[in-house]
Amino acid sequence: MKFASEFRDPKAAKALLAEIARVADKIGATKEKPIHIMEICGGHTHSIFRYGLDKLIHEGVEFIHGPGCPVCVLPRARVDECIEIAEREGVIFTTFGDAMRVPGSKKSLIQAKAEGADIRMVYSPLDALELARRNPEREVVFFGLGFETTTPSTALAIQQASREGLQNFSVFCNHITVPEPIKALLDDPHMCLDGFIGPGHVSMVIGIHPYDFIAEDYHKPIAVAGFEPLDLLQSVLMVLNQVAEGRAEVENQYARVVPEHGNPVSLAAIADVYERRPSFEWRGLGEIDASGLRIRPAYAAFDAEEKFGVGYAGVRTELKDPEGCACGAVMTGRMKPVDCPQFGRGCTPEMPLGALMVSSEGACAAYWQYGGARAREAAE
Amino acid sequence: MKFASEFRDPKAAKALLAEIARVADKIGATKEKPIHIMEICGGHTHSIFRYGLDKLIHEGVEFIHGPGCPVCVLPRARVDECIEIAEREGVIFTTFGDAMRVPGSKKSLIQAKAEGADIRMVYSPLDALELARRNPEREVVFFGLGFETTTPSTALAIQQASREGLQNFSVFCNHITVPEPIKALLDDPHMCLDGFIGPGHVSMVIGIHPYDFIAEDYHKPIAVAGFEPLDLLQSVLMVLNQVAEGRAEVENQYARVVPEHGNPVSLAAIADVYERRPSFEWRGLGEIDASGLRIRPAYAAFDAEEKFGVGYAGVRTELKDPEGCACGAVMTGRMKPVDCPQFGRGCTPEMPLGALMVSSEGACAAYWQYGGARAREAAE
Amino acid sequence: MALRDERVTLAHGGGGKAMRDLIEEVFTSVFAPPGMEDQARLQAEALAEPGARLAFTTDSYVVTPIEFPGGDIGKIAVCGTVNDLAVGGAAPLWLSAAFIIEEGTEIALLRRIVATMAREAEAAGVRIVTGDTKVVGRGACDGVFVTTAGVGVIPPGIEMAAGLVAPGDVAIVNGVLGDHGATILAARGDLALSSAIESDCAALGHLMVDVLVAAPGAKAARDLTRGGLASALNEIAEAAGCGIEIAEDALPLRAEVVGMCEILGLDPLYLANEGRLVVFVPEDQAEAALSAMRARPEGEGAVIVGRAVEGHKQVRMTTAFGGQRIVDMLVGEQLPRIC
Amino acid sequence: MALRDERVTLAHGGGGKAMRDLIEEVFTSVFAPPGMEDQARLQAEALAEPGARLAFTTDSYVVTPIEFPGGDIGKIAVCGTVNDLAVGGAAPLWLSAAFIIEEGTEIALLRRIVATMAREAEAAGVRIVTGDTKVVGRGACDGVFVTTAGVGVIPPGIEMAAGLVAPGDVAIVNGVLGDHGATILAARGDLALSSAIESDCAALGHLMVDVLVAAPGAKAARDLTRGGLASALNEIAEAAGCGIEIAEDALPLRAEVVGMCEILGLDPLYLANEGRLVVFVPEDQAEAALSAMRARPEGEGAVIVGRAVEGHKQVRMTTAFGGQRIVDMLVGEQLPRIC
Amino acid sequence: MCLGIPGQIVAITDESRQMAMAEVSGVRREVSVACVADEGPLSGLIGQWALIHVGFAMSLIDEDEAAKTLEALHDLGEAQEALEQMAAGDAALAGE
Amino acid sequence: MCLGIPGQIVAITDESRQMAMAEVSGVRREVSVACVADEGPLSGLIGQWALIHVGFAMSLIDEDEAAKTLEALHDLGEAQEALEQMAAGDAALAGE
Ligand code: SF4
Ligand code: SF4
Ligand SMILES: [Mg+2]
Ligand SMILES: [Mg+2]
Ligand SMILES: [Mg+2]
Ligand SMILES: [Mg+2]
Ligand SMILES: [Mg+2]
Ligand SMILES: [Mg+2]
Ligand SMILES: [Mg+2]
Ligand SMILES: [Mg+2]
Ligand SMILES: [Mg+2]
Ligand SMILES: [Mg+2]
Repeated sequence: MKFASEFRDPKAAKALLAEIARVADKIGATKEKPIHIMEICGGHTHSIFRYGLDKLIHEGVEFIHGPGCPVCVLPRARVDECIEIAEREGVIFTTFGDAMRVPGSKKSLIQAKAEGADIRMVYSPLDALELARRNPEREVVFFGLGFETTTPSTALAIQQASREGLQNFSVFCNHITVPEPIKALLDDPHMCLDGFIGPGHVSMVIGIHPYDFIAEDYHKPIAVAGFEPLDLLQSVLMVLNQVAEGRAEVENQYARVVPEHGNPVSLAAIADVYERRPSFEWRGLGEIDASGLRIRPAYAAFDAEEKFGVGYAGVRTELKDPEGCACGAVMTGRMKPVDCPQFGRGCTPEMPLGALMVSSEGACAAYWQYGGARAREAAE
Repeated sequence: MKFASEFRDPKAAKALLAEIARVADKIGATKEKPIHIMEICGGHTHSIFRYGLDKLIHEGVEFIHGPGCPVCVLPRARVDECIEIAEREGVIFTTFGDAMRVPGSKKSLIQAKAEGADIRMVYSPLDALELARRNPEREVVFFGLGFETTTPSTALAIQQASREGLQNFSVFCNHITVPEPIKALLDDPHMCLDGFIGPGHVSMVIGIHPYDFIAEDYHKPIAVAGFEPLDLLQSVLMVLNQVAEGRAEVENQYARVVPEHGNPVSLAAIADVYERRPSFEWRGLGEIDASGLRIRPAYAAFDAEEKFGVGYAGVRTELKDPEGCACGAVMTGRMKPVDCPQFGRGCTPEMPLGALMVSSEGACAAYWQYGGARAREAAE
Repeated sequence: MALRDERVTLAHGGGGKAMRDLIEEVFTSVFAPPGMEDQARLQAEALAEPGARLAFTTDSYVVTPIEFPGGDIGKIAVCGTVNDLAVGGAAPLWLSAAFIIEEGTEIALLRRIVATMAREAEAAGVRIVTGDTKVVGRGACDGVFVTTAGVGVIPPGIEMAAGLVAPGDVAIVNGVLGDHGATILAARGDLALSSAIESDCAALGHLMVDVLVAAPGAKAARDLTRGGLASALNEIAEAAGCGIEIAEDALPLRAEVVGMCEILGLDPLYLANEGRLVVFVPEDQAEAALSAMRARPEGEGAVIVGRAVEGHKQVRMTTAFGGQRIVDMLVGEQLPRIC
Repeated sequence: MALRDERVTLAHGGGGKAMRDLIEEVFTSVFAPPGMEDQARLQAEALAEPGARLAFTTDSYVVTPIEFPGGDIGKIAVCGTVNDLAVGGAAPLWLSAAFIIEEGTEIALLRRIVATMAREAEAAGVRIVTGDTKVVGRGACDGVFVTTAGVGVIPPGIEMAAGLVAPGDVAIVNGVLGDHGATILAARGDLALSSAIESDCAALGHLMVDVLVAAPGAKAARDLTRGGLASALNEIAEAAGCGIEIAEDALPLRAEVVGMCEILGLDPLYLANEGRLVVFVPEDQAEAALSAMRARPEGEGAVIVGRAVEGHKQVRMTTAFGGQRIVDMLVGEQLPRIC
Repeated sequence: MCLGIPGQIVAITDESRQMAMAEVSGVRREVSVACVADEGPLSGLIGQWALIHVGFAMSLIDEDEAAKTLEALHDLGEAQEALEQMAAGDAALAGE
Repeated sequence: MCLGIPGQIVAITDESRQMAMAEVSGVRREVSVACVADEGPLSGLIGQWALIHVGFAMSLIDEDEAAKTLEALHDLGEAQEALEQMAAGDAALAGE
């Protein structure tokens, strides 16, 4: 695969790993006192495990898995609201596969589907739009979920629906943004991060300047990275070099895809369709100011919150995170999944307690799938 | 079964058969020159074969199977219209099982169902009404089919729907009447009938006087009969006795069920809901004046012809009876099923050409099912 | 991992842990001896006997409703296939059971079905040795379909075939006819009929063994499933090339079944049974066969209904009334009629 | 009576003449030798051999779409069950085939499915000896479901079991992985993906015979259906109580399959196959097994993918990149994901 | 045509809609009694037999008329039997 | 998060809706090119590589930047290899 396999070359990896080791040693990072680098994006978490980078890398470098999985940070109340909409008479509820198994307070979408709700997985909001065209007598709701990478696609779908005058298409908007939770993390007094791997695909939309505050205000290095293993290793090296050299900058490892100022069409579509909510609730992190988007009144006809009177447009019920769930601590890097008291006991992929165990992007699921679970079993 | 099994007593049958033989001999009926008695009603045809009465009875008595099967006399065009309605978006088409296999010009209802039309068999128009109540978003059409016995039930269903203000219930009315085709038969110059067995269940609704013209104008005897074998044999005896005594009267063998003047509630419901069509087409018999009913304008909201613009309310296509089909001749008693050139060749119950082969009431189907087919094979 | 879901979801069909849990907890652990394997490896002495033949049969079961008075789909899935083996003269040994399950099906329902199957298999002396589960999306099947296949052994010397029936042979059925068909008609609910009739569903393997001991000259047997007695007799008459005459008087029919048939315009001769068979035996073994049947609960109501005859090749019935009519094969299913 | 209907109606399931015509014309007359009977009576010398065991297995096939590039439901219904027998070391002999058919199904489609089955059975050297058809109402099933059961014979001395796999044994697969799963994903249409991938569906009975001749010490084999290679290896590791290590480099994967997985966020290790198996053989017989496989078209792409190891009890994969990861069982089906 | 069957009214199920439960040989079905309802309360129908057609009680069965018909048939049967016995006696006497 | 994959635009399928066919390793899917469309006709996109996410081409891939990154990685690899060879040589010389 062009622009992918080239970035998996083991020879270059060896060199990168050696160089990382050299710099890590230089800055005195050890297993006992590692340097903590947070990969913000769940896709990076996935790549790290998929290629075994955590095992290959110098033991003084520790990856902290950030909150960058939109499914993992989805509060149970929002899943309940999805199900409430999906179970309405006449609704076809469409969603990316990722959200299917996330537990709400009573059931997941896959269980609601089994009980009779018409819930369909789609690959693209465009497919939901097409379903709406083909089923004029049904209301097709798309579950808009994701960070800035995905936000333009639902915005464009809404614009298209508006142009076509579709009456039966709406989006249940749960889009969220990356910079705000990072800021929240950095403001956390328990924070122990030394640098960041920046989310490559979010950045191709928003560019690299939204991270300036990380370097400027918090003096932490960040490298925006691609998703192939060499991309990740190179970014780690960039961060380490910044640390070694006492710099704190926003660097762009992924320049082949990420333009400095992002994608203007996408940004315009987002600005046209969405506005910021005053605050938005994140699972494990609580309410974060200005971290969520809602559909502007001009597009209210396509806003499922308005159409169905649910979500922030409806009566919101407070739902505590489940007892004993350490998702918040894991997501903020204060705890490793295997150290959660529920990991592998009350919380497994078959019966996830927290969201991090559900999505394959979730740090706990990744630990489990890639062996953390058995490591724990073996240890006991 | 009370009021049924008592009328199947073989001992009494023996006596009746002996008496019939005595009277038949007296009036000189022989195998070569039999006396022709038409049982008007398909239900009687069914009983005759079910109990083997045609084999048991004196060979000078020949049963002629009349046009009293509403399915058999249904023109192909009407089946096509049923299918046209049934295939409309949103329609639930309900029918008695009898009509399912009757061939239209292209397909039958059972085939239309296989192709996707929502066609359901019901036992009663009340069940169709209940379906309409339970499926307010669908249009439930009931195929109103049958003679005077069945007509009151659809009339009462329409009155009930009207009382309830149901918006999604309508009847595709194909109700027909018994006296008019009898008159048509009697007017046929080829007619060779010596007497009639009158339809017992039609008569419980209309009483026995509508047959007065048979006796008074055409001087033919008639006995209104029940459906048990003793009922039939007794009626034959009554007809033979009339012949022997030179009488032509309307007698009532089935007095336990048939009131002289019929059922007033039923008659009132019919009069309220229906009016006579100027004429109606019968398969094999052509158009017969005043032989069909339509829904009165006052109940137009429940008239599927009006709602869908089909049938006599729409563009009617002329459809000839299929080539080589002798249904008309069989139904008027001019031909025996086995003498139809198509019987068992182009026309079998698997692939019926004519309607008489479809319904188990149909004379040809009855001949086939009760052995006529094999008799023919054996003969060849 | 205990199954905590109340309903089957698509995850239970995905080939992963959810599926394994479902299969182990709901299916294999219940069938005794445990271990419905993906592939069973089996040995039976009877099969190794010279001249013994293996009998192999299958049926899919799609009954609606899945549970009905007197049984459920699991019961007919075991009994039906056992009976297909038994009427061929085979001793039933092993069954396979493949389940197609609609998303959303209650797991408690599956447990009940499996419990029935385990119980019926044990009673019938067969083992359910291999199986499969598939989960399909909502609307892609009607609750649960079960397909069983059966393997049995036909001992040397046993030869049952419709073609062997000859004039003079006596036709015996093991009990009242049409109870299953009438039960299902009522249980579906769309005709809004109710009655106390229960399905006749029963495994007839032991009964057939007893019949073959009592009447070693038995020619052929047929279970009276779809199409009922009328269809089975027509098949036999055709294969045997002779006529069959039955007497309406002799037909064992429950009053309720007759009543339901009268209401709907159906003929009980064509109603389906799931625990009834007809067996043709030489006249001089008829009494022995009858006694053997009547000695078992599933043959309590056994009676002679007719015999094979010369002179024609039809199935004919002498009516209670003294007339005679031909009992032909139907084209399709009997439909309720009003006229 | 020639079948004139273009589509299956409920009459074809009613137990009467319409059903008989459908069965005779569309099914039994096509399976060679003709005569798919309600109950088959069979004899095989191999079964009578002392020490021989009978193998018995079943699967229901519910694939959507019913016809797809490289095959149809009939092909996988024959191949899948043949393969389940073959991987147990059995020589497949006989199949049963039970069809659940939705009202409205085109009869031409049934004919094509049956033709495929007859062809595949002949090629695989098995006979379809018994069968069943059921017709269900529109919406009560999804077109056509086929359930096959298979009977085979395990010759004396052959013992294949996952529990026998021991450290040092080599794992061989017979060709590229995931083609079937990727084909079905694309063929369903709802993801709007297109590619030239075709299902790998193939019967592997002959191949297994050759492997067992070339590598008589073969320990265990598994066909790689639902859950793919990853699930099969996990099952084997669990049964064997040892670890399995595979190399990502060694995995035979078509570029298109990798591409589709990248688009949808899937792992090809979990994709279903219908003509692929993994066999574990002692190291010194690995080359012989490989050559035997490669000599057959369905084993052309055979390669060693890994081996059983001591020291852990997991399935681990050395990534092309030099790292290592654990390949666990999934919970349910893999779902396409965007993040 | 017009399959009809005698059933007994065993209960009133919905007075306002004139619905009742009819029983035929132990099989029950709800039917309309609109056509056979008199002025009085519907409960007067309980125990009566009616001819049932497509879910409607169409006509109450006149038990006297039924008895009359049966009696006539019975008499005919007896007469016939006597006749036959006489014929048989004659034949026996005649040594046939 | 945000699974994205490089695909090549191989055809324009709907100019007005800005839809094109993208290909990833022989697998095709229709995608929106709204985000990567310039002023000119869409046909200018044919042959170009883009990052595909949920059915949208989100960003054109800058082939020069890709080459630059690869070159740097390659150089690092070469250097490392040279280093290792030297180390191996040293070790051999040292008789380890
Ligand atoms: S193991 Fe479960 S509860 Fe604990 S942090 Fe992970 S997802 Fe949350
Ligand atoms: S055999 Fe067929 S064509 Fe001839 S009269 Fe009868 S129904 Fe009509
Ligand atoms: Mg069978
Ligand atoms: Mg069977
Ligand atoms: Mg059978
Ligand atoms: Mg299986
Ligand atoms: Mg259903
Ligand atoms: Mg299997
Ligand atoms: Mg298998
Ligand atoms: Mg299998
Ligand atoms: Mg069968
Ligand atoms: Mg369907």
